[in-house]
Amino acid sequence: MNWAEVLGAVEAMYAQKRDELNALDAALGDGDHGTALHTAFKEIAARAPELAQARPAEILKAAALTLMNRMGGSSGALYGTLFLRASVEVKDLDRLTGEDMARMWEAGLEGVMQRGGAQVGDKTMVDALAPAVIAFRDSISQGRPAAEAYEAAAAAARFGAVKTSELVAKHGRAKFVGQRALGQIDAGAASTALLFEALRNYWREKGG
Amino acid sequence: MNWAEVLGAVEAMYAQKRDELNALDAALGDGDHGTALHTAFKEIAARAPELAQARPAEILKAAALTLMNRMGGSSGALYGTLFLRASVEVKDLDRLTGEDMARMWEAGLEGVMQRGGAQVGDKTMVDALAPAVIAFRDSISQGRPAAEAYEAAAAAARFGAVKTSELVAKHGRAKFVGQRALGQIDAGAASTALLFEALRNYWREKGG
Amino acid sequence: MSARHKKLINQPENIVREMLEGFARAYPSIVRLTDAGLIVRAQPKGAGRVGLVIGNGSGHEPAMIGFVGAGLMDVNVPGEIFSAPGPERIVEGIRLAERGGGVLLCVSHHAGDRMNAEMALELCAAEGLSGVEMVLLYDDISSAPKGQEAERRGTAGLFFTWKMLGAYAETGASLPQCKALAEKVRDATRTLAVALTPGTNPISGQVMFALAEDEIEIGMGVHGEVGQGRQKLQDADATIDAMLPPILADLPFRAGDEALVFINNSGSMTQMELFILYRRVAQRLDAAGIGVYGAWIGAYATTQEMAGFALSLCRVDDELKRLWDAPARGAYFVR
Amino acid sequence: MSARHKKLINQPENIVREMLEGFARAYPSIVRLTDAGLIVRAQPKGAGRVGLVIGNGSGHEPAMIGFVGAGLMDVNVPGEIFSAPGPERIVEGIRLAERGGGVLLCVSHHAGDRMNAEMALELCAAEGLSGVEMVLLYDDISSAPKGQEAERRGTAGLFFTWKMLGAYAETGASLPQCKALAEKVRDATRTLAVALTPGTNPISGQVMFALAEDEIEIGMGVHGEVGQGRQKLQDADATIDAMLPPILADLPFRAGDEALVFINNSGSMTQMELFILYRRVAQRLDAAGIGVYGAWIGAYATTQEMAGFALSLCRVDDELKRLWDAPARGAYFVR
Ligand SMILES: Nc1ncnc2c1ncn2[C@@H]1O[C@H](COP(=O)(O)OP(=O)(O)O)[C@@H](O)[C@H]1O
Ligand SMILES: Nc1ncnc2c1ncn2[C@@H]1O[C@H](COP(=O)(O)OP(=O)(O)O)[C@@H](O)[C@H]1O
Ligand SMILES: [Mg+2]
Ligand SMILES: [Mg+2]
Ligand SMILES: [Mg+2]
Ligand SMILES: [Mg+2]
Repeated sequence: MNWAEVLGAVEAMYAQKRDELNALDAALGDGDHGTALHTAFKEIAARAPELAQARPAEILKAAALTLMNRMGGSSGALYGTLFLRASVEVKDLDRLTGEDMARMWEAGLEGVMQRGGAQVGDKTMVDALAPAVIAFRDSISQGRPAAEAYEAAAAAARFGAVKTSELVAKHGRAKFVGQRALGQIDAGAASTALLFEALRNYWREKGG
Repeated sequence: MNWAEVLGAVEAMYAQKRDELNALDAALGDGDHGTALHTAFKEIAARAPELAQARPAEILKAAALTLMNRMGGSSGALYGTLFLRASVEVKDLDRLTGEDMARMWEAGLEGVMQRGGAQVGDKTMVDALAPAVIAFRDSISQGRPAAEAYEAAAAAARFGAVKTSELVAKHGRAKFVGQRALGQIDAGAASTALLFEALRNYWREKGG
Repeated sequence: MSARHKKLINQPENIVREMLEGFARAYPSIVRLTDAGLIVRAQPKGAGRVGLVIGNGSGHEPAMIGFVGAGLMDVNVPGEIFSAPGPERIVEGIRLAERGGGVLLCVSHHAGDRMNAEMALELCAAEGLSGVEMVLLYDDISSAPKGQEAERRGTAGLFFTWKMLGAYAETGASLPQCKALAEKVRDATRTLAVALTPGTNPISGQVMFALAEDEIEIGMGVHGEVGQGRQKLQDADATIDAMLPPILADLPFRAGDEALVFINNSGSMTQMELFILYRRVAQRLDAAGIGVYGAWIGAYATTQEMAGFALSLCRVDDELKRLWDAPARGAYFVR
Repeated sequence: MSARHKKLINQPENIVREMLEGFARAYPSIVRLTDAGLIVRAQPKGAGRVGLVIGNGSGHEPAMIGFVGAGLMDVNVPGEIFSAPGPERIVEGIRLAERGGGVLLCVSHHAGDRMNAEMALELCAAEGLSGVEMVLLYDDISSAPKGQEAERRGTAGLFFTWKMLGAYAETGASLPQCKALAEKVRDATRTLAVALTPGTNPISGQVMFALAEDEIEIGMGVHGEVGQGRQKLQDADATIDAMLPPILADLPFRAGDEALVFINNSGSMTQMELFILYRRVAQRLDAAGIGVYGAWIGAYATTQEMAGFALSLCRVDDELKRLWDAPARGAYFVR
């Protein structure tokens, strides 16, 4: 697979779901999550041609820097950290195996949790990211192909995102709405679920 | 007649018409004309006991100073000038004849026109005051009693006030609404008409 | 409409007095509140200097109370909300400003202010108080056509006179010189304002005017007086492109001139908008060959929480530049 | 609701860049805008002194761009509207502020600002840029209970740190000393805010929160973050009577203490209201035996045109008094 294409697929997903993510963020935060993510991924996708021949780690790093430096805010830092740590983990590899990707996402998750200080249950993107990464790792450790591992990861992320509606937030702007957050899905958890849905769709199509 | 009582009658009139005057002023100005006038006259009326034995000129001067200094704004200056010039004209008199009052109101009118620079037809209180003063003077010069002169003055003032609705303002805040003033009665003209109505009612009751 | 009816005040009838008390308590090293409710300099200016007094309706804060101080005004006589103070209070202000050099009574041209100032001068004459002069200040090009400048209203652009006259009086200039300088600044200043949304009168709670959601009014006065008419809301650049040419044409400002530029926030404009507007002003002045000697952007003469702004230019020569640069220490203007 | 949807801007995506251009053009003797969109002092501070950098989301103007200048900050790194700048830009700011004495990165405590600052420090370390420290600033007592001060948000009360730390760095204090001083001011400051009506996001046009016509929210954050809950609108005195005791109890401020008092306008409050509110603060502090060393009232850290205010107190000793009184020359803070 081509990671420039993968990120293009993520961009397409966010293009479609931008307003939905904004609406989720508006309920608990400042309503910009979809636009912020989509704008960053548009910029990443625009650089796809020049990165077409690059190693996965370079492509992931370019995405990370755009997320960090152009998206800004909390989620720019968090998504940036996710991709940056992922990139460091697979540095110098020309092609990523399922095992490589499992380590890569584990490193990304660790970075996000360290950066943001959020645990599972705090109603953040971690509530989607942690189950996704764990499901991915389990599938790979059981010898499944990456495409199947992404099926499991996407399902787990979606489930984790939906479950955030039962939680009260401990981080991000949503922290400041207190009990009012009950019944609302966290925007960052939703966008992480969409990220893994885009990855799943890509692997479904391209196999691997 | 007792001028402290006269001013009390004016206060009662403005108490009743305050909101109406505010509404007229709101259409073309800042909506405070009724409140401003009534507040000033309440203060004047409150001083009635201490002024009960004073000469007319002293009572009129006290009213003038309250209007000038407590009411403020354009109409404080104009009504203040009206009563101040009136007071100067009848200085030292113990009792005012019809002729005294005719001179007194003429002096007041002159003061208002000089102070504000408005002519008849400029859509201001002068449009009520000038006809009232002229009607009063005519009646007195024809040998009528003051009560009758006030009947004529009040009718003339009312007519002049109503006619301001056909005019475009050249002074005061109403000047800045331009053609929009058409169809609206000027608040200051209306309050002057009410002043002469209060005087008329007083003389009707108390004779003189 | 987006008028704000929620205000944090106490009894409306005490609004001016309580405001002045709070203001004076906040800046005791700069101003003092007299029993009669006048704002005077905490440290009077040097003996023999010309005293500067200005009266005005309240509701425009920080004007003019915030412009009392060293290098600025000596006394401000606040009236009730949007209503000129009466003559007795103005005379009291003149007395307080007298330091042996005479007193210049500055009048922002509004009918009520002019009439009350004239009565105050008559009272001064009657009481034998001599050495008192009055100067009428105006700047708003929308309130009367060119050629009838003396009919115009005083608005935010008077800021330049407060500053420069304040500096000039500190130099020991005589009363006639001070009056001439005030007229010079006035005659070099032109202002045009625009309103987006109304303020509310804090006492009556009444909205000061109505504007449709997509309308603005160019030329709106500081009490909501109607200007040149309503226009559709445009973007920031187009708004400046509509406002600047009449200002430049009126003086006229010409290529090679140097000017001070002032953008006054009428109340609830964001600084962000004002900076974006100023950016266009600077671009247009560059294109017109007019130099910017200095710029000043902020809320100095408000109309409660009205959203809108006034754009004001003052052409400066060496004398005015020196006066603009001179130190000043008011509660709301430090230089 | 009384939100203002009419804004005088151009293309929303250019809003921050155009604002910065306008700002920098207006105050060229004080600040300079870099190609990367950073605001830096026009005249760098003396060699060997500690450089002071602060980043923040835009939309709070004049904060922090207006606090760059002599005796204040050296560099401000503006982010997009209400969004922290990314680490690369912060590193750029750190580079620009370096004068040989190291750099203190000041962070107004919000998750995004903290995370991006931490990443910036990691980048500095990776690039071998040494002598860079970070200090987290917070003041809002409504955002976390006493005992968990380090969880609190940074709001308007950071004003005191900008001013005093700015003055301190000019004295030649070392980087560890500067950091300790910033913490000292922070730990002596307590703030509580109240919101009456919302601002609108200038890009999305979205109203930031909803409040009923007779409701206020005590503890509302500078981005509309929920505070301690809604209350019925009361008069000015009652509002202060509700806000001041928790502020005093939190530090606590005690009889005999001296404090600076700051009332920050969130956007469209009138100065009149703020003075009336301050009057009550002064009365209550008198009664509590707390001395007011100085007061400051104005719009310094806004949330667009939100109506509301923050009340902030800083307990001062002789060192902090000296730093408060020291000269400062930013575009929006002159002392
Ligand atoms: N400390 C944190 N740890 C993990 N995720 C966080 C944290 N803070 C915020 N988030 C995530 O970021 C999302 C908000 O992102 P976004 O709207 O882009 O940022 P901002 O709040 O700066 O506008 C939240 O929904 C939440 O999932
Ligand atoms: N120059 C003037 N000459 C005569 N009357 C005037 C003049 N200016 C204003 N007025 C009168 O004053 C009235 C407004 O009074 P008021 O509302 O009390 O004052 P303000 O305009 O200061 O609020 C107008 O309706 C008009 O009749
Ligand atoms: Mg958000
Ligand atoms: Mg009126
Ligand atoms: Mg009035
Ligand atoms: Mg955001």
